Amino acid sequence: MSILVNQNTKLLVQGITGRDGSFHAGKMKAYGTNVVGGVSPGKGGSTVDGIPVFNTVEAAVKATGANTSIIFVPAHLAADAILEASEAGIGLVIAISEGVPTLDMVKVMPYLAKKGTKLIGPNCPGLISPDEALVGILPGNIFLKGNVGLMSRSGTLTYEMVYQLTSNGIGQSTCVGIGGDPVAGLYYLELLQMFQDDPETKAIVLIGEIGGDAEERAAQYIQEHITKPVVAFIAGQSAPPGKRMGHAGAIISSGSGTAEEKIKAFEKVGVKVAKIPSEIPDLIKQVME
Amino acid sequence: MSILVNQNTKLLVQGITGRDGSFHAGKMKAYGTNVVGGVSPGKGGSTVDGIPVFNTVEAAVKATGANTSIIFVPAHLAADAILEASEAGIGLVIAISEGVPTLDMVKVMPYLAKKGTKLIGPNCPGLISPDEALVGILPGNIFLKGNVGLMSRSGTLTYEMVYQLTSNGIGQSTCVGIGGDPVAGLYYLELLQMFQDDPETKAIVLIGEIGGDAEERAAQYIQEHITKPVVAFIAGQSAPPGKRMGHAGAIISSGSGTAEEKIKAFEKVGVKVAKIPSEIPDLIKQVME
Amino acid sequence: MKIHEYQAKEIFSRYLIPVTNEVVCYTVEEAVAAADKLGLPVVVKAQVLAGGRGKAGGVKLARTKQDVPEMAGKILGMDIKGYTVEKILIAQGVKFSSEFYVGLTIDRNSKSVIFMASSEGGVEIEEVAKDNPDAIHKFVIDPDLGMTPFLARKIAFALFSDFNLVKQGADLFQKLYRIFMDTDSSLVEINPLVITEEGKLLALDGKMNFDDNALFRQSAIEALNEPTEDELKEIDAKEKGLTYIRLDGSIGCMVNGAGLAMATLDLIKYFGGEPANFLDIGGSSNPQKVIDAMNLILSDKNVKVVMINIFGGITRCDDVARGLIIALDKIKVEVPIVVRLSGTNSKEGLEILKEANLPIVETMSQAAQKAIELCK
Amino acid sequence: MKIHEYQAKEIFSRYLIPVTNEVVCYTVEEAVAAADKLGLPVVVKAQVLAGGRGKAGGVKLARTKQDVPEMAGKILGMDIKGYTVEKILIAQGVKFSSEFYVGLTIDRNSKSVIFMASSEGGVEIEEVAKDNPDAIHKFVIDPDLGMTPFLARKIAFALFSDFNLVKQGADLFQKLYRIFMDTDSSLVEINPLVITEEGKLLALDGKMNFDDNALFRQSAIEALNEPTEDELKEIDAKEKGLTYIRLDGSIGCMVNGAGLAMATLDLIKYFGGEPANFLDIGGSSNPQKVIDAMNLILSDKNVKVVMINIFGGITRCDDVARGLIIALDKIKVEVPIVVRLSGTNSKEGLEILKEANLPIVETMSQAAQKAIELCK
Repeated sequence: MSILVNQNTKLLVQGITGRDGSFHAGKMKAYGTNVVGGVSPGKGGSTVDGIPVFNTVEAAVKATGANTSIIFVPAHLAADAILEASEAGIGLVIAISEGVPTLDMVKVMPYLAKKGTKLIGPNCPGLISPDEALVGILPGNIFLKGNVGLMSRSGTLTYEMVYQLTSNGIGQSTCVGIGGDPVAGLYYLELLQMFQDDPETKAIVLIGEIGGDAEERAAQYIQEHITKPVVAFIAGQSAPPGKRMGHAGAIISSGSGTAEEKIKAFEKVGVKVAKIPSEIPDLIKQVME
Repeated sequence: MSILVNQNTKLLVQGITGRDGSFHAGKMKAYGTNVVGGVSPGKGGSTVDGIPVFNTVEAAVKATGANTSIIFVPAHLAADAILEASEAGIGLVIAISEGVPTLDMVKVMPYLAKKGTKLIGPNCPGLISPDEALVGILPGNIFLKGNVGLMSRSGTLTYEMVYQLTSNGIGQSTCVGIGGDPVAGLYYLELLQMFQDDPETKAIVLIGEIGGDAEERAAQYIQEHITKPVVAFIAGQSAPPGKRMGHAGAIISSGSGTAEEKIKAFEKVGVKVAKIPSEIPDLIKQVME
Repeated sequence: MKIHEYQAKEIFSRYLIPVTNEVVCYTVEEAVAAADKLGLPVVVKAQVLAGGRGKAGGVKLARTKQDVPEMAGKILGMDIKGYTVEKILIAQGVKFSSEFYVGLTIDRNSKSVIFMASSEGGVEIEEVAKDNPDAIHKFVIDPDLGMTPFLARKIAFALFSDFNLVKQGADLFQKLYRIFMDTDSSLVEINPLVITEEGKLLALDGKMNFDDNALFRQSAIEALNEPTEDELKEIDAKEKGLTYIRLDGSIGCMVNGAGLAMATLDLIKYFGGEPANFLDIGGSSNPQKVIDAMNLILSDKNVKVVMINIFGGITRCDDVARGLIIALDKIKVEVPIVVRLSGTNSKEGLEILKEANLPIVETMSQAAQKAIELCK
Repeated sequence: MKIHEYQAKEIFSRYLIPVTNEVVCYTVEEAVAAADKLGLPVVVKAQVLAGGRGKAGGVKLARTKQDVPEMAGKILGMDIKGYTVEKILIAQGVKFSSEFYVGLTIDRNSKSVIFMASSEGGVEIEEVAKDNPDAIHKFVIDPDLGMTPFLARKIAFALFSDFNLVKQGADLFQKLYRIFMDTDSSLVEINPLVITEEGKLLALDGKMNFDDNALFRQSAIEALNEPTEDELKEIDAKEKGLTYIRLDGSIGCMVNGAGLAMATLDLIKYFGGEPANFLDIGGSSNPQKVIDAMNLILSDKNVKVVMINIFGGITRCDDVARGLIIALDKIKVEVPIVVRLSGTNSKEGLEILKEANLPIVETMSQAAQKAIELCK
């Protein structure tokens, strides 16, 4: 087992004829993900890396039975692509696109809720269940199958963490990059619950960032609902107030959403927090004993 | 028993300080309906006929525990009033207001679905469960408690039918005026099912009109889901094509939605159709034997 | 409310939907000048607020210089379904390969706006609907999302195979939806939508109907209204809170509620009579309304008897009775009147009528039969 | 993106939200003329894109004729949080009874726009939030419904007891929401919103921030942008696909990914160093980016060492290495460089770097420590 993606994942790549879409479609397929089709309006009937391309998600779903979709379309088209996937009955959408207007996402959310579509992202690196399915832009080679569930608001920092785990022989059930945008799909609470319910996952790593109060809410949720051990790391401990650090989320303003507060919130509910990334493997080993 | 309204109904009157609102609030109260409050922005704190008035539905619900609301506000404000009731957690909204723009109702519908709010109307006379609750502008004195469920797209025609039933000693469980607008709340299918599920209702009267295909769909639904006897009447048998007959619904265009087709659809599934209103009591007596 | 083809296409144009080059003309001279300007061939099209213009001979292709005045002359003044043709459209003739139908309307079942599209354009869509329903694609539009780009593309892919046309179509369909929503339409149609020789989509014809209930917020649309004399009477009635439709019979009817009014007409026909009008005095109890209603009925010289059928709900019977007394006092009513009154305050109402010595019957059926009798 | 108070109020005005009579001035002379025109008293307000102007002495009430030039002269040229005051607002003094706060922003938890309202206006809302959170009413706005009249009324009833104010407020709140949506705002605030002596609501101050990701469709808003020199550098970087923020230390950083970049800064601080910048080279693998990034880092003369920390996902390590080689070939880099490369194609990348004889370490921690060492 694992969460969200596995060997039953039938993946569609929206924007498959673009630079990133075609590159990563190939990478995902090479990893072993069941990439059943791609969508690119006007390119229907062609193939990319042997993957059939369709004009609409609806046609692609009809022909392939796809249940998951990954979105590489340009930012200003991303909301529409997400809606198209949802309308066509796709149950899980992963939006890689970066720079999606916030109000586009605000308008998308109620429709996804109505249709029961799960969304990860936008502005996220995707997710992987090692040896089962890679749905995203993560470098597959650094992951190792195992029992740690990982979720993160950052992309490359996730790789760094995974690299530390894998180097120390600690494998992962599923690693999810949830993205750093102000309005995004699945977040800590939903993923914590999924990992809690996943028999393969024995411990959870939560990688947070400054800004917002999602980590504080996660801490409270862990106290109330999660019995599996959780280890955390917060990026941005040294960030100067009022500076925007790349992710829309990573901005500190007037004393709320600081790393210090988040670390305190976790420690208060018994979640161990790594001071530097390299402490994570040791902490995980401790809690898994 | 009965459907939708009964002795547990706690009614709010939106637009209670208006001419129609205040008149019918009094009438409903006099009938015995539990009218717990009224809403009229800016008039909060006053009373109408002893009924306390609030500025917002939210405040009214909080103070009175209202579960049903009837709307008498002017047509261009009706959609907002319906949304306000729904947002405040009212489970059943009856919109009397006539002349509500169709696109206002189109925009309202998904929100009601999301909140699980039932709507009757707009442009309808409301409903009554005799001796239990009158929620509408129907003349309470013509109704008689009994076992016939009645639904109708027309107001006064309903009274006519009920008058015929009552005069013949046939009582009613609940009579619902669903209104004649193109986009309206509860319609034949939902009400047929409710009457089917209501132990008190032994037979059903369906009063239709020319225009649209709601009666044809009702006929099909009856065949598939309704075991209780149904008797029907269709108004507009003599209407000239292309003429609008007051109800937005009652328009015939190029051979679809005619009375003839509707009558045929009902007769095909074994529903007896009265040729003139005065036949209804006899037909009911026949099917109830 | 309906508007003319040329008015619909003017609205389309404002939203940058490509339409034919065309000129509205009121005289033959104007038509000739327009054809000169546009170049031959031109299509001469009657502008009336009725369907089936083509079948009635109201649409002609003028190939030669002589055709134009001849056809314009023939069509101007023509009667189409009771409408006199007062203006014609001179539209540039366009060479095209295929004809499509696209239209938006309200779908009662999904309680949403619905988009209909067919590659069998150019003919009456109702006929396509009957003969080959599968040829009409229907797309329900989620009210919260509106016409999203992906839905517009999906519709376009259903009609066109060339991606260039798909892009044009998707763009056009989004604009058409915006028009529908912005103007509180009840129907927006392009039939036919054609592909020109240059590979461009073009609206050859256009039709728009509007929601009367929303005209209060659509003053620009309301300004386009051109009611006929009968419709003016109906509008005048509406302003007085009455819904009036003139019919061909001799029994004038005054009823409260549209359903009951329809059932009253049905009943008159059922017993062998012919109603002179549909008249719903609506859901309020203002005596002035009864006066207005009586005036309206009697303005039709065919009326030989008046049947009043009131069932009191919101309308109180005593008010109706009082109004009737006042009305009869003010208007010289030379035809017999049959009255049937039930419902709210009916006792008081009947009391008032009795005093005025008016004929009263108990049921609808009796009233209808009595009226027919008095009519002979 | 932020705009000035006077620009926000100009937008408010366009939506018919009442704002103070005021004039933007760039010189003392203009300020005097403006005060003459508006009449005393006037408020002199620094227009800078930073909060806390009041505390910094950037807002003064001028009661007399002499006050105006004196205060304008004092405020013009003043430094507020690193921003030089280049323009001031001369605003008509208004007598008012109560001060309210109203604001709209994005709520991450409900994934909606949220309306905040408080009768404790006129002070920093963050302080109210801390000291008396119950004094701030919050209303989540359903994205499908928007700011409905009933919601606007509900908010207004929460603030005002006089129904005349409720009506004004409800109208104003709907307009404010329309502004938020129309302009892709991330924050719209009126603080304070006051009740004048005449019983009218008036926006005494205004604040608007915008979603940078939506500026591509908000050209009118983008045109209002007045970036500082540091911000221009950041914007220039952004156009090259880089996110750059200048800091005060001496260790230049080039990292891919915002999270990893933040963690890198944290690590440098953790080991006792001071980073010179935040620099995220983002998620693509274009060698030119590395050149641009290196130029950007070295434009800061405080930089004594450059630490490159790349973890390859979408960014391929070999591209980074190749870019680095080219960059070092083109730019004279006089400071030492520490490189750490992992992930996609890291082997190939390391191979390339080895050939170029660049110092390579294995882990982030090593890289940070090495950089700090080289800095001394």
